[in-house]
Order: sequence, then C-alpha cells, then structure tokens
Amino acid sequence: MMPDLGKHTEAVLSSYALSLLMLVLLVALSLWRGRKVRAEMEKTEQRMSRNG
Amino acid sequence: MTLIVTDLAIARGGVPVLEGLGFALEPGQALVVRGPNGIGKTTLLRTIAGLQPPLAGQIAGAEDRIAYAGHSDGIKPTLTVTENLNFWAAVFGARGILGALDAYDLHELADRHAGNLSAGQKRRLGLARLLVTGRPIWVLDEPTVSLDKEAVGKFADAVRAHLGQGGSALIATHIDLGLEAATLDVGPFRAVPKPVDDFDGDFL
Amino acid sequence: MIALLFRDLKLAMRAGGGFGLGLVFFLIVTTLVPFAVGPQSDLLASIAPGVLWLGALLACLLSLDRLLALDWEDGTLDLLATAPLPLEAVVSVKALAHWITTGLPLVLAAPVFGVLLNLPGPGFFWLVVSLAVGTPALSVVGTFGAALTVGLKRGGLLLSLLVLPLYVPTLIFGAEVARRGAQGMETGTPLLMLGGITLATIALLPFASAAVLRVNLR
Amino acid sequence: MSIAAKANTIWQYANPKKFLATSERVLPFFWATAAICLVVGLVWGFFFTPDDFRQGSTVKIIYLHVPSALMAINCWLMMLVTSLVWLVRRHHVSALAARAAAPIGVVMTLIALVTGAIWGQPMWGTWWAWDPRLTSFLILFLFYLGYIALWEAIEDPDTAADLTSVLCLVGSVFAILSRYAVNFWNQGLHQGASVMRAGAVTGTDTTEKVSNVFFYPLFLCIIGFVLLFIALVLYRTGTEIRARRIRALLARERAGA
Repeated sequence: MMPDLGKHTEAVLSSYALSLLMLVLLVALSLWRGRKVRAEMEKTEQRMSRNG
Repeated sequence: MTLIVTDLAIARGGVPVLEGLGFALEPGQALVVRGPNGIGKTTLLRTIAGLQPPLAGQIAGAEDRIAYAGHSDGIKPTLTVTENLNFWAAVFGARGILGALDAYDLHELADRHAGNLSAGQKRRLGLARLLVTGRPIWVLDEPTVSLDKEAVGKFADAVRAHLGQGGSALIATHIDLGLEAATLDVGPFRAVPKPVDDFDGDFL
Repeated sequence: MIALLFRDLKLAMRAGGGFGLGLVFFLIVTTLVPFAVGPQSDLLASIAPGVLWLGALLACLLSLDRLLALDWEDGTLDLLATAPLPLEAVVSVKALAHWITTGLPLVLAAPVFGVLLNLPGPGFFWLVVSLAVGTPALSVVGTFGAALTVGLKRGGLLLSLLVLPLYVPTLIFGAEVARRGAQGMETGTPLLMLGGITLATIALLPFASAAVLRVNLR
Repeated sequence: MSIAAKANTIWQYANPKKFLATSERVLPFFWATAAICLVVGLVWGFFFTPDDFRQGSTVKIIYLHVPSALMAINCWLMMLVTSLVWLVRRHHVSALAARAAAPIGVVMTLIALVTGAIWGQPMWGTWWAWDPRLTSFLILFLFYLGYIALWEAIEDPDTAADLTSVLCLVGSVFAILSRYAVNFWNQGLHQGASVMRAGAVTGTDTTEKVSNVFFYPLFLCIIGFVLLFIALVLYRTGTEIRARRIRALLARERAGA
C-alpha cells in the first residue's frame, strides 16, 4: 500500500505530517472558538433580553 | 456666523450616547453644557470641534472657526511660557501674545519653563492659548479644573471680553462662572437603546 | 508649518538625547560588530556597507516611538488637528524634524564609523550618498508606523514589527548602492530605485499617515 | 447606517444577520467539497503518482507546497479587497472578514515555508536559502504577523478596522516593492513557478502526458485548498461577527448601568 519514497522518505512524510497538522489545528481552533463565542453570545442575548 | 447643530447623534466606543441634540449658538452668546458624568459631554465637544465624526445630524458654521481646549493643554514642559504661546500664535497665524499674557496675568512667569509651573498656572497658560488663536468660537471642556477662585474670575473676564468682541463660547462645566449664559442640559438627549433581539450593521 | 518644525527641533535639543541618541546607538552597533564577527579587516570591509546601513536603520527605528507619542500624551495632537494646518502637513513636518534630528546626523557621522569598519576608499562617497537619499524614506515610513500605533500603551514593539517589513525595499537598495560603491561597481540602477522609493513615500505616505492619525484621534 | 437591501446585490450580505443566515446554509457544502477534494487530491498525489526522475519522491510535496503558497498570496489579496470595501462602504462584515482571514493566511504561509524548506534540503542541499521567493514569503509572513498584532492591540473595533485596512493597503504596495527589490538583490535558486504548466514544475516536461500525471491531482488539491479557505473564512467571519455582537451588547450594558 505504502509507496516507496526512496531516500526522501523522511522529507516527504514530514512535510505531509507538518502541513496536515497545521491545517487540522487551524480548523480545530476555528471550530472551538466559533462554538465558544456562539454560546457566549446566546447567553449574553438571553440575559440582556431578560433584564430589558 | 451662528453655530447651528441639528439632530446630532454621537457615539462613544461604538455605543450611541446622545441623540436628537440640537442648539444654535449666536455670536456674543455663551452656552453652558451640563449633565451627569459619563453622559457624553466630552464626546459632544470633540464632535463639534471636528475631532470625531457624528453618527447622524449636521454641524453648521464650525469649519475653521473653533478653538478647542480639552482636558490636557498641549503644553511642552521644556519650552518657556512665551515660547509655548508664540508657537500656537504662529500655527494659527494670529496676532501677538501680549494680550494673552495680560489676561491671565502670566507676565511674571513669561520666561519660566512650563514644566516648572503649578497645575493651576499650566491651566492658565492653556486658556491663554485660546486668546492667540483668534478663533471666534471657543469650545471648552472643564476649563476651570485646578484653577483657584481668582483665576476663575480672570477666566470669566476673558470669556466676557471674548463675547463682547462678537465671539461665542460653548463650555462644559459644573461651577457657576457668573456669566449670563444659557444652559444646555444634555440629560434628556440620552440615546434610547434599541431592542436587544435584533441587530444590523452596527451590531446593536 | 515652519513654527512647528522649529518647535520640534527646539524640543529635540532641549530634551537632550534627541540628536545624540541615534548616534550613540549607531556607535554601539558599529563597535560591537567587529567583536561579534572577528577583527579580520577584509571581512569587515566586505560587510561594512551592510552593517552601516543596518545600524542607521535601527537607530532610526529606536527613535520612532517618541515621534508622535509625546504630542499625543499632552494633547498637542488634538489641538493641532483643530488648527488651520492640515494634518498631512503636520505629519510631513514631523517626519522632516525626525529626519533632521536622526537621519541627518547619521549621514554626516557615517564616514567616521566607516573608518572603524575598514570601509574601502570609494565606499565613503557612496555610503553618504545612499544614506542621504535613503534615510528620508525611513523617517516618512516610520512616521506612518508611529501614527498607526500612537494610541497604544505599549506600542513600541508593535511599531517595530509593523515598520520592519516596510523598511525592506529601502534597506535592500540602500545597502546595494553602498556595497556596489565600495567595490567600485556601477551604482546607477539601485540608486535610482532608492531615490524613487524615497520620492514616492514622501509624496504619498503622509496622506496615509494623516488618515490613520485622524482615526486615532477620534 | 442604511443597509443596501436591494435584492440580488452582494451588498445585502453586508448585514451581519443576513450574512450569518446565508453562511450557515452554504457552509456544510463548502466543508464537504473541500474535504472531498483535499482527500482525493492528496491521496491521488501521494499514492498514485510516479516519482520524478530528477527530484525523486520529493515531487509529492508539490501537492501541499504549491496550493498553500497560492492561498497565502490570494488570502492577502482577499484581505486587500475587503479592507477597501470597508474603507469605502463601511460594511462591518467586510472588515471582520479580513480579520478572520489573516490567521488562515499565516498558516498557509507557514505551510508554504515549511514544505519549501523540507523540499529545499534534498534539492538544494540547504534548509534555507535567501532566495527571492522564500524571502518574499518570509516578508509576507511578517506582514501577516504585524496585521494580526495591530488588530489585537487596539481596543475599539472600528478604529482597529480602519487602521488595519490602511496598513493592508500600504503593506500591499510595499509587498510588491519588496518582491521587486528582493528579485534585484538575489537572482535565486527557485524555479520559475507557473503552476498551470506542471511540466515546468517537475522539470521533466518531455510530453504532455507526463505533466498531466502530476497536474490533475495538483489541480484537485488547489481546488480543495480554495474551498477550505472559503469555508474557513465564512465560518471565522461568523465567529468574529458574534464576538463583535457580544462586545457591543456588553458595552451597552455598561453604558446603561
């Protein structure tokens, strides 16, 4: 299954690993912050509409 | 020329504080702005001075005719009193500074470095600056802070003289200056918040 | 405008260090470099143009955060904004005053520091020329950075981060002129580019600086 | 502020609420297609393309390097456009979109730099060379950092939007200048990159057929990066809008109290 990468195995694998890691981190952080902010906004809106 | 403000709305830090505010300030008149702390008096004066744009409404007759004095006086501590005044006179392309020194009794201090002045003396210097601008409309934010009774009297005299020459003044202050001035209470113009459940381009 | 220029110069003289600070920093850089890279004179000669340019640039950067911050703190900028001077003129004059107090002394002192770094003979002329043509751009760009960060409490580091990439073209062409001059090569193209950048920044950037300053004042 | 609410104009999305509603509807589509394109493109490129005869298996790095480099530049372009829209038309969503895009640009620039360095090591025998293209990306990286730092440093969001927009404008001009200056300064090792002629990238270029082998998966990866970028920008802009709304609500609460 794994293609033979010859003498450059480390270079190719590490660049894939690092790049994908960075992409996944970016997406995960975006989603995490998005969820948090959304929940916080709903909480604030509710509190303020209750208090007038 | 009259300063006319119509239907003015202003915001501080993105939150509307005053709205629907309007008045006219004729030459020779003074108008004292009153209102509780934090209602937006400083913001109002800065808006009229052209330092920040209004949310809505018009300000007519203000362009290049306003001398503004805020909380800080723009005094350089390493320059002498004379040098400070001369600088502003040159910037405004105005007449000499002797009248300004007279009005606030600054002759004795003329060669002192502004850094060695007391707070009240600095304030007098800051107010003297208004006289060298040659501008007809004074917009003053708490001008009497750190002035003693005598200096407040001098200030009132200077404003009276200014009004007598056809100038006008818009003053935010809490003390009674003994001027024959109309009062503008900004309290009733406090901005009414919009309902919470809807929001548009301004997020409110 | 002239009044503003004279006031700024007077302030720089009185405050002490206005003129001196940049020069002292320049001196520190040129003295430390040989300790760091070794005393071989041919090595020093080959890196001298670059080091001198870098020293000038850093000395410029060092004095930027005082450029507008002092006038901001004591309310002078508010008052200047309501004065008959257009803000574009104010920032241009400020940049000019900064150049006279920082850039000009560096240009004049550069040959002395060139001796310290064993700069080859023909390099002196081109070093002075390139600094004279290039440092005004440093002041104007720096004024833009100072206007961006003027309202911030700790704007110093941010100012450097914002201004550094903007200094790259000037540094490249300026150091290139000095380097080619030192090696006795033709300097026309980079010198033209350097002059072009300087003229363009002087002509255009004050508008951006004034716009940014207006935003910061409101 | 009056909202240009004419139907069928792009400006209706300047209304934050409208933007949130619409982006919520289209986001699943973008996430899904981005994932499909990226997975298919990368798997195809990694497992089912031959090695280049000169560069060996390192040619596979191209499927990450070129798309991320493209997006690093396109992201800045997008920020430039949205900054201009904010300065001219004062639509808050536009400024917030620029803010939301900047960290994506940073990551793209980083990926391009890191993969470039890893690729450069076996090819040029060095991790880092002051090659014009690499240097330009380093400068771009600095621009991104400065831009984000300025956003973070300023309290008032409208002031921050104005200042960062002007910085983006001025920065763009200087970025182009730097590109030219850096080219002049060092002619460089990096091959001329015209992605649309993939043969040139691999250096083989013997027949159209060979280059196509690399080109199709590369094209798919580029599409995937573009879609991922769009999805991220839409999502993150929504987050910024909500954060802004919280801020406004809290500010109003303080003012009212």
